Amino acid sequence: ACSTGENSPKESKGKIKIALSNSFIGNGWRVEMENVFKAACAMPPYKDQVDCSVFNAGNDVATQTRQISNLIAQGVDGIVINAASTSGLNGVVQQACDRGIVVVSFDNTVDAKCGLTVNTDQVKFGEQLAQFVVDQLKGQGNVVMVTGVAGTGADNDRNAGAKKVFDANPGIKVVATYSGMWDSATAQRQTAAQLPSLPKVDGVWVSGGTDGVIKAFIEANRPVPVTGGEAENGFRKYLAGVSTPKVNGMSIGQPPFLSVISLELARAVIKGEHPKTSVTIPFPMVTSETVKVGETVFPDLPDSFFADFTDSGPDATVVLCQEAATDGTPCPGKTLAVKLG
Amino acid sequence: MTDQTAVHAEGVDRSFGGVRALRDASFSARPGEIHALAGENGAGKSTMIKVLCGLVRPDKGTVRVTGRLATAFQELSLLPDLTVAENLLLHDPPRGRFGLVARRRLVPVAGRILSDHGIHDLDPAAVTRDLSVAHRQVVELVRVLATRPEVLVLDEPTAALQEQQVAWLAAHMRRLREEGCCVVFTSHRWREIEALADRVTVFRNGTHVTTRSRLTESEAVTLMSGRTLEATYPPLAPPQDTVALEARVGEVDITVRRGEIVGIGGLAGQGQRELFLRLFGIGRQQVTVGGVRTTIRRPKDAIRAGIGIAYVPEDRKAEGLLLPMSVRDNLALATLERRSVAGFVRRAAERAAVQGVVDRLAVRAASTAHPVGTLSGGNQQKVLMGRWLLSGAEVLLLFDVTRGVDAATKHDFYVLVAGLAAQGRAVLLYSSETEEIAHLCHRVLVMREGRVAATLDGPVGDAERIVAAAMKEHQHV
Amino acid sequence: MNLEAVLRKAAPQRRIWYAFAAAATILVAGAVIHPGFGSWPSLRTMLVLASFIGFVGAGQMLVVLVGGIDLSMPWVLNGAAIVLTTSSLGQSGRLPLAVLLALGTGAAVGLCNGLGVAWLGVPAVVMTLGMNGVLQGLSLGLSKGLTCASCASYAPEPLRRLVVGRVWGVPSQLLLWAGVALLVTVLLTFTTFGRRVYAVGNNPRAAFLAGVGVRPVTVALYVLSGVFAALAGVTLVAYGGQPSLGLGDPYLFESIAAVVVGGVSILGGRGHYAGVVAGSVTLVAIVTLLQAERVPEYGRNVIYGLVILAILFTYGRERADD
Amino acid sequence: MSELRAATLGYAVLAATAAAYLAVYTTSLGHLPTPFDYLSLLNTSLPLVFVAIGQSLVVLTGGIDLSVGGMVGLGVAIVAAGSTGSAAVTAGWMLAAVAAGAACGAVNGVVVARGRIAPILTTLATLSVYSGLALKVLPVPGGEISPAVRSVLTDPDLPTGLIWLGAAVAGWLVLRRTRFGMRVYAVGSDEAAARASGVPTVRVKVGVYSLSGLCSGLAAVFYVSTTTSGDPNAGDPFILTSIAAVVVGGIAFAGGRGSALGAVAGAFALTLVIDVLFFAGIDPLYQSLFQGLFLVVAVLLGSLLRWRRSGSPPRLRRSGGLLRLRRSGGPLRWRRS
Ligand SMILES: Nc1ncnc2c1ncn2[C@@H]1O[C@H](COP(=O)(O)OP(=O)(O)OP(=O)(O)O)[C@@H](O)[C@H]1O
Ligand SMILES: Nc1ncnc2c1ncn2[C@@H]1O[C@H](COP(=O)(O)OP(=O)(O)OP(=O)(O)O)[C@@H](O)[C@H]1O
Ligand SMILES: [Mg+2]
Ligand SMILES: [Mg+2]
Repeated sequence: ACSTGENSPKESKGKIKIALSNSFIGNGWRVEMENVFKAACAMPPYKDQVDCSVFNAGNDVATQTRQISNLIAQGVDGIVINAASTSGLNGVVQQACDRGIVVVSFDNTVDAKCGLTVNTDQVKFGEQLAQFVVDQLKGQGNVVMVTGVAGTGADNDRNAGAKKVFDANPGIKVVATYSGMWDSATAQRQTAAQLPSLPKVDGVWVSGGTDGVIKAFIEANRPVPVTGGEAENGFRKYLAGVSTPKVNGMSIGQPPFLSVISLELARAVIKGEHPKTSVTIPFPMVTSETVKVGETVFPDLPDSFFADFTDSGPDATVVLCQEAATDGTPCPGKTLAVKLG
Repeated sequence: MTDQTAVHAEGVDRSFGGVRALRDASFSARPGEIHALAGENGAGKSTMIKVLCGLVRPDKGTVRVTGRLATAFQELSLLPDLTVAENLLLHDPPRGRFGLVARRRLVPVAGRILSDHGIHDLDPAAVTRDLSVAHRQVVELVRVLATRPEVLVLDEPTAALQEQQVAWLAAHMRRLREEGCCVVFTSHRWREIEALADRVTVFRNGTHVTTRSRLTESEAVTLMSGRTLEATYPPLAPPQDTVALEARVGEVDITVRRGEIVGIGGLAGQGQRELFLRLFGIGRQQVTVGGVRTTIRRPKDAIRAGIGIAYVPEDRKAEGLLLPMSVRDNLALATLERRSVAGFVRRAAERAAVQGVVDRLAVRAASTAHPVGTLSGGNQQKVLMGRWLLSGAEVLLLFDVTRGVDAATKHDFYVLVAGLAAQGRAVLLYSSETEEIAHLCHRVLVMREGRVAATLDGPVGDAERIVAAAMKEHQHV
Repeated sequence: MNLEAVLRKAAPQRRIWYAFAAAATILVAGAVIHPGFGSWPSLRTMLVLASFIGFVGAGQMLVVLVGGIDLSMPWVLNGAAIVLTTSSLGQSGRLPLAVLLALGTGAAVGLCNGLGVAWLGVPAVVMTLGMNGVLQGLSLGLSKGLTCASCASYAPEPLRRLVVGRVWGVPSQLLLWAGVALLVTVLLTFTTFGRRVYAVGNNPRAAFLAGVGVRPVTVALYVLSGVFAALAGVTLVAYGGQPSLGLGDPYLFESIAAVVVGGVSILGGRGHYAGVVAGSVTLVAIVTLLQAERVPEYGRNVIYGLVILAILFTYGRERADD
Repeated sequence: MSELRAATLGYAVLAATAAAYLAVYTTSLGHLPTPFDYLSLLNTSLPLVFVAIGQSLVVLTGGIDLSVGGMVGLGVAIVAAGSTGSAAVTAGWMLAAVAAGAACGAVNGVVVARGRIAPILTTLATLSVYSGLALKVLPVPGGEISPAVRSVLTDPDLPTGLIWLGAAVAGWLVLRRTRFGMRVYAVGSDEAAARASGVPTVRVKVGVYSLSGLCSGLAAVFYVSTTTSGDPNAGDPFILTSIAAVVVGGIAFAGGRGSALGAVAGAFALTLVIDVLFFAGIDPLYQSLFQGLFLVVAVLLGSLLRWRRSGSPPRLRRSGGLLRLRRSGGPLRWRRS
């Protein structure tokens, strides 16, 4: 299960060993996150400093626990984790820390105190999208909330953030709240089912599966409202007008390159170049105005693809190329520079 | 006499859906007697017994049992996946430390129980599923005997037993009688009833006919069937010379000519069923059907082989009919593609064909669309026969087809079978009622332990000869 | 088994009516509770969503009729969806080929399932569960987790029109569903094959002794099950435009639920597709209503389960010794 | 049928996977597994072991329990939501979780036995109900248990887990040696015959499902103990893995044949497979493919074993069944599976 082939001890002279333990590969985001990780590992400086490996667990805590235990057995120096359960891995992560292994978790992070985390502020995610919708509607209108997978931390935080903003604006009326399971197909089906019995909808707030929600509006021959949503390429195609109709909205993503930043943090901490502190990064965010074809939206990539695989702009945390995200191949002749904020 | 009865049932009614198994039936037996319950198949014996031991709740009537009661049912109630020992000791297994079941002692204890009851040729560690029917029956009997009952009820205990096992059972029944227990049993073998029973109760169509201490067989038969058997058998036409079926199954050579009815005699469980199933393609088998030599691997092959083979099983509910499906579906099942175009059933043709058979066999059904399960036993059996009449099979394997069929329908059957033979069909017939074989067959092969023990030219006429042949060098009861 | 049971079994038609009654009850209740729920647009969309369950339900029912079960649906569905887009590359010209490939994939998996169950005697639960894993592995691996170049392509336009388009105001997807319903019903009620299916389902032993090829029939049913799962995948990808990983996940339990809510006996031998149609609608209606009423996730699960239990109690009971 | 014989398949598969594990482990790391490996293997397997034991009891009666997922989830939620730093409180809530599991199981049992609703349907419905309750009790992952409890149940550095594994196995062996244990097999072997020979089938079934629930409760306890906190969705993976463990353990879906010890072995085998794939360096994307194959192959292996025992290939055994089972008609067992 190791993309860069080797995880045998003799090979890695002087190289530090860092493994990515990903809870499951069940959606496009995870695939991209892994690809950029692999790409980064194949690019300097990591190419000659780090010896990477990648593992997936079937979204099942037991499996991921086994893998992390095995990584401990392998004597890796650092473990980068996207967890199957924010709480489920505390036990084994503690064991890793006890053995002096640097553990960095991101996206779906691990609670264990001893571990470092790299993440975006999920509550803020909810707030920003909600605030955008509110501003566009001038504080007046009917809003629909499409939530994610219940029983997960991220879903809770995002919803909490959004609720705070919407409640603060008396003019905004949340006319429906239902779960899209962070899956475009499901989001589309649920939205389609709900729309007919809904009044005029002026804005939608989507925790995931945004393109599905928009498709549902189009099918129902309803005007697509102001949309605050995730960073699905499909959604951004609408923002950019690549897909019709052009949609007015804001797209914030949980960036896949969190894995790369975690890699960098792990490396830096092991090398002693960075204090043992967690990192929170700003979201790469685009609106219908700022979205750029070829940079933050990709017509020739799947809708389910997450278009925020790279940060953009002058003070970008990290800049990656398309093939890194799609094939996990290194960006030609480029040394990777990661800002740990 | 009812002052001191061990079991007493009065005015019991019980019906299963349409079938009235018992109507105002009464029965009583005393301590210290062996009491036979006689009656045709379907007379209601088993139902009465189930009522007596409370397994079946009567719709109406009273039941009283005094003393510890143990019953061996007709359908074996052994558990196939458990060992003999586990079956014997299911209810009070040997206890070891902390009152836990001492599994290691199961086998020895069971072994002792078996030998206490005079059984030595049976491995208590064997898985019941793998035992012969006779041995399973023995285990079942030992299980009830071991409970030291005051009232012992046995439903057709000997049906599957070999002669020396029958003797063994008889001894135990007598011992219990001496000990003052009440022993009730049912049987279709008059010899046993005569030899064992102090009193006989006769049932017919679910009602009590009589209870007597003296009763000759012919009287009994008259009472059971409501008429004398002899008269009910039709005359047989002479068979033709052309051979219809020829096969060697294990150690048995079978040759049946057109128009010939060959009876397979012998006690139950002597390999007759295996013989029939092999001829019908369960397992690989070489057969010559209507001069065509073929290997049949599955029933489909047998049905298609040469002039066609048909098998009517005794257990129609498990192996013959699709109870919830309509009479029509059941009749048509084996010959669907004959009345179909491009896989579509030609309903009109089917209805016509089915109606033809229904009329010919006088199947009594409200409509051919009714589930066959709602028909009476006799009519269910007719439907099963009808299926093969539709298939036009020329070789008929009839395995105990008159089980649970009332006397009148039985008679229709005899006529039908004789008629089919007269039209040149070849019939291989097994029946648990030796009388049928004695009167209905041109030739009788008597089987014992999977081999042909004797061949009698028929119609044999008197069943005693067959029985005698069936148990040569076995001592009589 | 005794005659009461026989009689109870004898009236599958009655169970169909129960199933429709259940669906009607939910719909009416919804229309009363939630304004707009009963409107034609709302019903129309619910029917379209039900049709997807209807397709997997058709496959599931066929195997359940012979006492089997197909747990490989989720990834057969998903795999077929991926095959469709990747092989069609969004070009109408390649559509026929692509559809054939997708359905063929389903058929192939069904064949494996059938052979494993009927000939190797592997319990259906295990065989289909295993195949589900196999297919998941292949789908993920071969499509590089859906990041492959061709994975970007959409379902060809004609197909999408077929699913989301309208004919005289009726979504053509519904016409497709009607077609499937007709097909399955005809297959089961008017053909010799159908007769054999019910025979095997009611009593394989007796069917076998009446010359029915128990095993061929079983295999054929699993193949059909695979094809219908694939069909669901094809239409779903047309509906959403592109496949996503986990597209099929919701459809395992829903297919089983639809079958039993539709009055099909899980022990086999009894049931008609009409019931499954009603069952699919019932399920969609329940979920839609609960979502519309903003019942929190936990409440949705609890109520969903209880409703199904209630339905089972009214007409899903088996004889204890069946 | 002796325990050893009943569990042959499970042991065989476990032995095979263990061998494979040692092979790939040593080749990739150059040394044999360390105590740490065995210990973490043991601790991570414990929850599945318990669920598998419960599941095998149900399957032995010819049923199936899909609701284990919900019951484990609910148990985990209860413990995690209730626990505070104090060991006593945690222990208390753990007992509550086990009790809740047993109660849920009892409900399943009553619905199946009294309500005469097929087990797979009953538990499919209750699965949804119990999972919902879990979400209600613990809306988001979290909670924390006192380290004291952890060091008693699944100490990461001491093999305390062995004690509980031993207890579980002992528990089964005891159960097997009670009259109830024998009756479980009786009911699974032929329910009608069992009833006729005086086995209280309803009570046996209710008992079996309750025990399954109880085991799920225990599994929840050990889950929380190994992970030190809770997740309402924790139960979901156990539905299919427990069935897989039972199957790999060589328990017949028809019921009446097999041993929970086989399922225990199966549970460990399934956990080991993960490690094998890990050290064999299988591309993560293809993992489920191998797990699927593993399941099917293991079962085929099982039918081969039974074939060698019964002396005839499965196909003939089928038709052989026609010859064998004289009066016992009724629906064929394999229709259930
Ligand atoms: N469980 C049942 N369901 C339906 N019909 C039944 C059932 N049990 C008995 N019957 C019917 O009731 C009638 C009497 O059956 P019963 O078994 O008591 O007869 P019997 O005298 O025992 O026959 P045999 O001598 O063959 O054992 C028969 O017509 C039988 O078909
Ligand atoms: N050779 C065969 N080819 C095709 N189908 C068969 C064959 N033999 C049996 N069958 C079908 O499979 C069914 C199962 O066979 P069998 O009677 O052995 O059931 P069983 O005894 O419950 O099986 P088991 O021996 O596993 O318990 C048979 O009733 C018959 O319908
Ligand atoms: Mg009887
Ligand atoms: Mg069997």
